[in-house]
Amino acid sequence: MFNVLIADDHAVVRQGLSYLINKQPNFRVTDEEANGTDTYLRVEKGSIDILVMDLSMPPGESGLVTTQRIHDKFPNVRILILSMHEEPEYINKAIHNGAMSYVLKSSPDNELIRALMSLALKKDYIDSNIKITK
Amino acid sequence: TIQRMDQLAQQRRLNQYVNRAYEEERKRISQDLHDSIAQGVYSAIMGVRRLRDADVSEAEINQLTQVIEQQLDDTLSEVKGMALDIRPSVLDNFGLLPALKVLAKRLEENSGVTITVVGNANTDKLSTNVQSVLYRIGQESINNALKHADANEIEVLLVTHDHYIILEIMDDGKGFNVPDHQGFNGRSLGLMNMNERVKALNGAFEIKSTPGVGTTVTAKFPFS
Amino acid sequence: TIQRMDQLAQQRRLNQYVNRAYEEERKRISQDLHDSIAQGVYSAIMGVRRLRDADVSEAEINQLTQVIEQQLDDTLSEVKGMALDIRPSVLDNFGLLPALKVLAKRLEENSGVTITVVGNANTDKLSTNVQSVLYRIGQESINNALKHADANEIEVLLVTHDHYIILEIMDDGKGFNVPDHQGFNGRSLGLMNMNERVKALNGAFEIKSTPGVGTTVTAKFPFS
Ligand SMILES: Nc1ncnc2c1ncn2[C@@H]1O[C@H](COP(=O)(O)OP(=O)(O)OP(=O)(O)O)[C@@H](O)[C@H]1O
Ligand SMILES: Nc1ncnc2c1ncn2[C@@H]1O[C@H](COP(=O)(O)OP(=O)(O)OP(=O)(O)O)[C@@H](O)[C@H]1O
Ligand SMILES: [K+]
Ligand SMILES: [Mg+2]
Ligand SMILES: [Mg+2]
Ligand SMILES: [Mg+2]
Repeated sequence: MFNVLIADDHAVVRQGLSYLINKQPNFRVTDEEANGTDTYLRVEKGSIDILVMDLSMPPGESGLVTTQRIHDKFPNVRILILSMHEEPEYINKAIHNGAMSYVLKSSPDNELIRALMSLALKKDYIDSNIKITK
Repeated sequence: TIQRMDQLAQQRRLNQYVNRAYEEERKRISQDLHDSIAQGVYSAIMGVRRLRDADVSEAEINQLTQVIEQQLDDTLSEVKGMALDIRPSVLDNFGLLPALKVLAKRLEENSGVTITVVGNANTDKLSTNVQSVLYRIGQESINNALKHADANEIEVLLVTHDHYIILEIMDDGKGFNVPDHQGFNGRSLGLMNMNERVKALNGAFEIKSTPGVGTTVTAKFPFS
Repeated sequence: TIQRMDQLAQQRRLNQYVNRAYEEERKRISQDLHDSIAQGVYSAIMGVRRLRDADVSEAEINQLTQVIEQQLDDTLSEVKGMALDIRPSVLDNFGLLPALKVLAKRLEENSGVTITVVGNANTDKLSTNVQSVLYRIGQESINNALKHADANEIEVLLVTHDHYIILEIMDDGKGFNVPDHQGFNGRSLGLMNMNERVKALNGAFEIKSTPGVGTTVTAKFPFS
């Protein structure tokens, strides 16, 4: 069983994600957070295998920063960025900062599910709807 | 000539500040769209996808649709609120007086300060430009009173006379020393930009303020 | 002195037009929110309400949820597109060059005209103001080329030198007689406002155009 932490500033988004992820065999949502600082603190407490995180959680730090902080300190936590941003800059930066996967919120659910499966196997996954241009 | 040079420099700085303030407004609008409206729509999409799950019972569908509807209602209010803040459609469709009333009601609800709008004004004869400027003066002045005056009451008056229309915004707050703030201090541009916009359309603009008594902002336009 | 008076009058008129253009932009944004985004959300709400009807069959639910999801997907794209048009978040988070690339890609897709962005520029040292102005110059110039030039190709160049940064937008279109359009003609203000915004920040702005050959717009800023 993989323990999943969800980080998104919108409660309804967190609920929806929890439902979807809990429905998958082998994945269990153990906690939800709404900003970067709390997400870091929760990861620090331990037991998280996979972090599913939004990039914009105002008013706090950008998810890009949180990604880097968590990856530097806890490299075993597999980070999946789930974002509305499809510009290559966000994707490249997220990966550069240590995310293993990047999925668009505008994609169908099966992209998130494929990403989770890949992460379970410690494999990278980039949303298939992202056109890699550079 | 020296005064002219000052004026030219001042106009240039004003232009710069208007452009800068507008970039900030754009940034705020763009962020609200991306981080709030889009997220609201996204969570509704997730909810709707869940409805299609084979193993959702009828009772669950009922409950879930209620949650989705609530989510969409919230997003709808937010979209409408944004549109209103940016530029109320009432202004373009029904004119200045109704637009000021909508604005006052909204700001009253948010602030708790009593804001009354009184007027007999028929603004049909006013150009869109003049109406826009008067609306922004109302908006800026009410916001100034809420922000700086610590007022109990704000009164907005829009009255048509034979040859001109007059807008007055009065508060009973702490007042301020107008000459100190009339020049362009390089930070705030609310009052200064109002003054310029009124003059550019052949209107007159005045602020009277008495410390301890309150502030009255007046804008007057001739009917052309 | 006469020249100064002209300049002052011209500057005042420009300020007036800038304010007016912003009101028009606000009106457009507000209308889009109201007429398009809000309507999209509203029709999704209607759809969700119908789902709660007792006598909707499972097959109908399935079909209806698909319609609602499509509706919401469209609204989501529209919200994202609006945010991008108003001010791309890439500009604030990653700087000018990536923002110009995103812009070019988007306009290329919509117009079919090839738009290339080339640059080595590190814009970290530029102020937000300068980046905003350069972005708007890029946007205005590309749009001008698309609107007026009938060009086959547009090239955007952003290059850093030791002491300054230079942005160039070149098209191979039909060109125009620059002096005819450089003054403020009272209608369009794209070029004129660009010129003012650049000068206000100590930059230099230039347009060169040869009928039949094309147009190059150049903006240059010293590193402070
Ligand atoms: N109704 C008022 N009561 C008391 N003080 C006021 C009032 N209106 C304006 N002031 C004073 O005049 C100053 C200048 O007002 P102005 O609207 O130009 O700028 P601002 O409100 O400070 O900033 P901005 O409008 O740019 O957000 C204010 O900072 C405040 O000190
Ligand atoms: N790249 C270009 N190729 C050919 N003509 C151009 C080009 N750029 C500008 N022009 C000419 O210069 C005029 C002024 O341009 P400007 O951007 O100031 O105004 P506009 O594009 O007509 O209106 P606005 O930008 O306010 O929507 C245009 O109307 C057009 O005739
Ligand atoms: K599970
Ligand atoms: Mg978010
Ligand atoms: Mg103010
Ligand atoms: Mg133009």
